[in-house]
Amino acid sequence: MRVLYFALLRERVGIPEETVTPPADVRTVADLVAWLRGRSAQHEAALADAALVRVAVNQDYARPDQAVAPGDEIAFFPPVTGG
Amino acid sequence: MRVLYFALLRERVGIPEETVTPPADVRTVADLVAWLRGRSAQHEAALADAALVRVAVNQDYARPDQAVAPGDEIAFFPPVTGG
Amino acid sequence: MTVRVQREDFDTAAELERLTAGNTQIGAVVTFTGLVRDFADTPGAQRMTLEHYPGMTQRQLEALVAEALQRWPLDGCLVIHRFGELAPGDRIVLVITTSAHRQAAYDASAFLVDWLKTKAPFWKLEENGGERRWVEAKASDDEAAARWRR
Amino acid sequence: MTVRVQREDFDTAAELERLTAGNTQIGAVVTFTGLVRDFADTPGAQRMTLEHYPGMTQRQLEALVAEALQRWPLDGCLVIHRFGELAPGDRIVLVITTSAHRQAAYDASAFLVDWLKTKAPFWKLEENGGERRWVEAKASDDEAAARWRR
Repeated sequence: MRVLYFALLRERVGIPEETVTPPADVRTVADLVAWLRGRSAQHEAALADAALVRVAVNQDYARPDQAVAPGDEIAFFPPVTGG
Repeated sequence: MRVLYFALLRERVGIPEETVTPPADVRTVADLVAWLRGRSAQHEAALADAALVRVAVNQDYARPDQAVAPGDEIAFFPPVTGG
Repeated sequence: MTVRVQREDFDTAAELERLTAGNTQIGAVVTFTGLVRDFADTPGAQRMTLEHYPGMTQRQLEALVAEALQRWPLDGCLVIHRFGELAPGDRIVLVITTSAHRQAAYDASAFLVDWLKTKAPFWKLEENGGERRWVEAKASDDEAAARWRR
Repeated sequence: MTVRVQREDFDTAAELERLTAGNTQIGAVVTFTGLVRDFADTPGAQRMTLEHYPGMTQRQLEALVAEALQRWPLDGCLVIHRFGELAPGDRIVLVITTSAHRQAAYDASAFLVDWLKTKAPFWKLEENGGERRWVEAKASDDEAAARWRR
């Protein structure tokens, strides 16, 4: 599973992306967030405030209950500010 | 008093403009229209249908009860179709 | 804050550049370009002549721009309207509004276009060989303009 | 029906020409140009970097264009969004919509701009010497987008 971080979240985690293999009971976006937050203080700082975290699964916006699978590309980023 | 005609109204009257000196009891736009309609069958054909006639006094839209004076520029034209 | 009524075509890019150069407060630029469509009222017509009332067109368009500037926080506003002979596909009108706020630029632009269609004294004559036809005003244009009344 | 996400500036006049050439059904062309404003969040900042999520920006913008085409009778639709380093006054986004009907062109344009501001994954970083600041999302942008929900 490829995990990407953008903007402020990338800076907080300290890396732009990582490949992770979460345990089998990580089935949803919410499960993955909880599991990633346990990986380091940096991950915790980046992902703790749900209001400031948007999630995309395979480049589409995803809700917490959406399923995640091993081949997925999961991205975490702050609310967008383009345009 | 200078009277201008545009577009279909100009074609119906047959002239683009004329200088007229209506009698003293022609005090408003409505008076002027009534007086002009009596000048010729062409004027009558051009001005008879009020729904198809717009009036401007000195280049501003005018209502029937608006006063007209000797030095004025009065224009008659159909509903506009620019843009 | 410019109004031009002219026979010649206009250069949209040059007008955009002029209206935005050196101003870094502008966040939004809305440009409306009106083109001559195939002539609905006279199918097959190849030529259209736009007659106007010279002094009054300028005056009415300036009044509309003044009202737009009063109603919305605009940094700049330009209206160019052509007259004379035009063919399908030709540019006929250009309205540019600039503002720090995009909704102001959009609303002022739509207001100007809706109102110039019902207030600016222009008349379209479509010609197809011997056939001539004055385009009729559309009730939908009056309705579009009416929504800006207050 | 084009979406481009690019580092380079764009040529508005050339894009307008491309979108309207040879089509005489188009009556209205609405062009939105977004410019970089003076940096409100970091006064005095001279530089801004627009980060993005490459594959997803393209995908999200294409989805928005597809929705606009479904909701309004458009003849053409173009969205160009830049990324990378930008300075105040620089062009950042271009949206062009063309239609036989001006209200469709206006509405589709505003819809696209409102939604791309809340959906397209771009993030603005303002820099002023040593100071760096990620621009915060605005609630007003969410509200602007929400009015198109149905």
